[in-house]
Amino acid sequence: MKKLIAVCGVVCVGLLSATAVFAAGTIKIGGLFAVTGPAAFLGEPERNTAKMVVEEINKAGGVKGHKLELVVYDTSGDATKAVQLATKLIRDDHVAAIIGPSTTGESMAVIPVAEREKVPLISCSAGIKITEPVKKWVFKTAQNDTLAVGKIYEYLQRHKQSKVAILTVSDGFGASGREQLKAQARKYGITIVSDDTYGPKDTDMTAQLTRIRGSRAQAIICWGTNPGPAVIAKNARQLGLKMPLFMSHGVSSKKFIELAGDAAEGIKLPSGKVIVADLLPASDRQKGALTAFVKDYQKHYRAEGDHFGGHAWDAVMLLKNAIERGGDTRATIRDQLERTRGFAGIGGTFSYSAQDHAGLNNDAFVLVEVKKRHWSIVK
Amino acid sequence: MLEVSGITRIFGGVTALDDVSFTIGQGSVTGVIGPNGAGKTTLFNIITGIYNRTSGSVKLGGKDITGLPPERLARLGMVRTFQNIELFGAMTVLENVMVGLHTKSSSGLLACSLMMPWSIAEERRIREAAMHWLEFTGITGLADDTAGNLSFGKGRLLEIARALAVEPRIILMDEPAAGLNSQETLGLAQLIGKIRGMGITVVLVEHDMELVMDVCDRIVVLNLGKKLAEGTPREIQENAEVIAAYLGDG
Amino acid sequence: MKGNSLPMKGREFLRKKRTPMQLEQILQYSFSGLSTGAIYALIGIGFSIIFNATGIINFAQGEFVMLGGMLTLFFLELLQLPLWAAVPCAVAVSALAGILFERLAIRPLRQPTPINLVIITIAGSILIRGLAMLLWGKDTHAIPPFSGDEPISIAGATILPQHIWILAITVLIIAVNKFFFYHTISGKAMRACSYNRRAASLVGIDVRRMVLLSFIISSVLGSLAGIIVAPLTMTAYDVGIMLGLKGFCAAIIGGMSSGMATVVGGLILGVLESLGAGLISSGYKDAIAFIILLLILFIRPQGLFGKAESERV
Amino acid sequence: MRRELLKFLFFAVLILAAPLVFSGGYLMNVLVFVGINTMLAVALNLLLGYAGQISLGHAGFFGIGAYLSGILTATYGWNAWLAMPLAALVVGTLAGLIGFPILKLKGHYLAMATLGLGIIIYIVFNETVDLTGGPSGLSGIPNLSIGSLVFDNDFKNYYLIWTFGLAVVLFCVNLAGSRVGRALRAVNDSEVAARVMGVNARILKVQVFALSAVISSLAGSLYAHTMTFVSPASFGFNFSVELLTMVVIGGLGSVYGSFLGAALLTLLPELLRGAQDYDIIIYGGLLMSMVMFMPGGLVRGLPELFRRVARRREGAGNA
Repeated sequence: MKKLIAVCGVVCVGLLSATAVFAAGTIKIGGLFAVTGPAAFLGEPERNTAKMVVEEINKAGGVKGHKLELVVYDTSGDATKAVQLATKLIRDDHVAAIIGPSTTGESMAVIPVAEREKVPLISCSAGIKITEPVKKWVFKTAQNDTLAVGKIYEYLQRHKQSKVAILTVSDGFGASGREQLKAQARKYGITIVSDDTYGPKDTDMTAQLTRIRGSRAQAIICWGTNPGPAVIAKNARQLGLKMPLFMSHGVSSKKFIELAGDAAEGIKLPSGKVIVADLLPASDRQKGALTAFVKDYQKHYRAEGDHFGGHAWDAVMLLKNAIERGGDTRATIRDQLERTRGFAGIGGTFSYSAQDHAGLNNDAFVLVEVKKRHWSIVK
Repeated sequence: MLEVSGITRIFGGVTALDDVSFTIGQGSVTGVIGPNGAGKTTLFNIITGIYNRTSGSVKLGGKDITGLPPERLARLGMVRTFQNIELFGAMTVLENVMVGLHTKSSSGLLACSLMMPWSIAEERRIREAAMHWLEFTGITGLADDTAGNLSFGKGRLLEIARALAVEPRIILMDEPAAGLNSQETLGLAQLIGKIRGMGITVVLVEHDMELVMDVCDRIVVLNLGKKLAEGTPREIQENAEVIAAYLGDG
Repeated sequence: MKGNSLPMKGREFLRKKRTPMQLEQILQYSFSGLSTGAIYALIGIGFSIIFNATGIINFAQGEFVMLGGMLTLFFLELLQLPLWAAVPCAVAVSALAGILFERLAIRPLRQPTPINLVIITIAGSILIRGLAMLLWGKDTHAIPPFSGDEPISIAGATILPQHIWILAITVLIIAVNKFFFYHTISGKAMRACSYNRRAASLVGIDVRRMVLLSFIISSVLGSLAGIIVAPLTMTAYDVGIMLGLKGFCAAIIGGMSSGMATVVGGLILGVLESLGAGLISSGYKDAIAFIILLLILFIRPQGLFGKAESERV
Repeated sequence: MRRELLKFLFFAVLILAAPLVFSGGYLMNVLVFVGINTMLAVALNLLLGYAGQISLGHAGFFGIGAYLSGILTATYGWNAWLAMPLAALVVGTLAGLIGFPILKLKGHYLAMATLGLGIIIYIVFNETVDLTGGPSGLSGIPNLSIGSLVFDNDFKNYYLIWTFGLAVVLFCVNLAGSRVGRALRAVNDSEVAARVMGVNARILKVQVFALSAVISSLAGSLYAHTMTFVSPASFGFNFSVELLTMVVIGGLGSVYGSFLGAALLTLLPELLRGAQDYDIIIYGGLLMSMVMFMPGGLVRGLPELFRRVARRREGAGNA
């Protein structure tokens, strides 16, 4: 026991001596991403992107002459760990601001810490609760589910389809989607005739789809992240379902098409613009940022950047801009973040205000369709 | 004292015990003998509540105890030892005996955890009583040894000390001499005498005929699940059927 | 809100019960359930074989299912083997993993108490899963179906060719299994071990070899299950956990038999799950399996079809 | 008896003095969780190490405690000090009721049954969205407070949690050395012999199961009020396995061993931070090698190791 305490002591002293002060040349930014665990599909591209952007910024001379230093920790999607690590970033690493966490659950757990310690937090998760009500120190870059739901409902309204079946995954992502799908249905004159869920590890959803087939639904909206939706697409094809199938932005990556194969054909989903960057008109304000991101990601990781990585890209860039505009303490960075107007990033065009820390409007999403194993924009 | 009537036990079609009845008097030492497979251990297991019987009944001091679980029997004053010695191997010798005093103490979970004064006092009393039983069986010197490390002979003594700690009215011993050398067996015979001297009824299942003939007042002979004979050692020794069972096909 | 959505579903269900649609639906649920159940059955038999030979519940059983799928993918994509060659290779490597697991984790155990065995097999499963994650990444991967994916319609319900593969291979495996246990020396020896290990060793059966054999057989069964199901469900480094647990439920329903009882247990479980998801609540689908598990353990620990034992201690 | 008391006092002084060394830093925050995990590990050890009954569902009891406290205070505005014992009572009753059928099972069957129970509880957390907030969790749980003292930072929480933690440790140390603890160990060694000695093994096991669940529930309540947020992911099968690992690594049947295990496993991620994705393998490998090479846990294995090393050095010196 004494030995253990001694070891703790050594570790602790080591940590304390490693502290750097804000003004000492580099500016430290903390990153909390779920690089392992069930949310690794979010955390991994986010971490990669954040590292990449910081590297690019430093290569270009840093921010106002200061180099950025990114301190990243893996939360493995665990709220307890996220809280511990947020504390670590603040107390031991003395970061100027924190980017992340990746999931809504972790973000909600970390928020009290950020508020108490007065550190700006730019969450990369989508949950609407994160910035509603507005919390002084908390911002986010991931698009609200509201916007994604709105895109689908708008389309359905235009095509006079009013009865939908929803099938959502029983994790944080699906639960948040389900809530929004239900909450906004009335606004668009839509009735939910069937409300089902499936587990994140489920491998056969024919039961739910069979039930939906027996309902009067005119369209199915499925809210989940890989691999569930791919299974659903395959199951729907097996059952010969004729009604259109909508997915969420949770699967807007090549991976989904790869998994679902032919069954992906004709599926529509709201997506950040990143997957269709090359199809966007030159007039699109985001085009510049999007092509830069896609190109850099390809260069660094030989893989396709997705909009999850985009959340981290936006977060780092927003911070960079805030520091450039004069943020030199945690408090002034926060103030400058709030004054962000019309920043065209990956997730959309951000304009924060004292009443809005989510900062996006409904042009953040486009509706895309899978055609011949490629994405195309639905007009 | 102990009344066994009409005990029958069928294991999946095989009759292990068939209508066995006998009575054991207060303060006596009774031996249950019989060739291998006669059903002695099964009988013990049924009397002491470890197996269920198929039919029949057991009475202790006039009270029907048929089918009662062993923990209830302990409180009614019946305790047993095991053929292969069932000690609490990870505990010390003293602690083993202290478990024997479980029914003689009453502090509950909360009282123990909160160190209530009465539970501390009780603990001291238990410890003293346990030391007494170690002394009685002559293994005081081993008090702090781990029970699992004891030799077979010492383990047997500990098992008896632990059983005595329950302060039983009747003690059933399953082959107490098995695995003991002749000197240890002699000691065991003396110990049984001492136990009897305290007014405790003793029942043994035993193969060691010398021991049985030496210490027992009465003997019950089982063969192939049935009671073959019952009587004093002398009567049994002269019983033709018993001799046939042992020498003949047994 | 959810509170009254459930009874509403119930009412809707009752109202529609009389339409022919409902019958079709139930048929569809049953088809889905049977194919999932067949997988559970294969995994369950794997559990039972090890349990009968060694008294161990191998918590790592699910990982062999994962290995089957991931290794097939590995051979297909990275080594560019055709399917007929990739499958046996994957099975062989899984069997090797089974051997290594037995040799390196189970056999050297100094104190094989049930608790230690539970922990060591859990540790083994974590380790195998971790290695798979490092080797093949965290992504989910698709495996092409064995023969096309054009749906086949049967009485209003539809199935895929892969479903037929699953059922056919399961039947085949069960037949081979039966033959092995009743008509070969090794199989008979393993049965002897499961009745009484000490007696078996007394008549000259090498019990340790039988233990090793049981690990090989069940890793083969597990990996086969993983291979035939992967085209439908896709595969990833962490698919083994849930499948393993469900397979165990199947084995418990079947009273830890390594034969038909566990197969029936798996099928019952699969169909109940599918019906439960379709007719009651899809969210509680997984809970159904575990509630059945608890009920069986509480009420009929010998399995649905076993005979009761009357010992009290 | 006196030795146990001295040991405890030594331990308590160490714990209470630790903030003098570590105060302020992030480690303080980790030590708060070491406290919670110690309570959980000690609770599980009562069941596993003393009574010899395995449970792979303890994260469930931990979770029910956390959620009940969270829901009663955040949603219904109860006083936290009222919600905590109520949660413990509910969990204790539940464990007591389920304990009778479940503890009839032995060994692997018990492991699977408790695992199933844990998963069912986890599914209920996920599915009862109106009550628990479902998979996205429940936020807005207030910090505990006494009068105007609000436990809202790590320093205060450390002392709050370790007050409970030390109480639990003392409680279990006392129990282990008492009549009831002895009976438990007896049941673990030979259930039939314990019963013959008059120990009602069945009731005793259920009692300990319930007690263990109650302590877990208390830890859960404290966790909820410290984190001010709970979500189902913290109470899944993985956490049950982690608890089991703490107990085994620390040493079965040793209260202080459970502290060692909890401390090691809570600090381990800090030490493995550089290992990144490899931590899952290190974790599995550690668990496996502990069972293989140090089945008695750190609390017994370390002294033995030191002794062996010392002996070897002595031997080398002589040669």
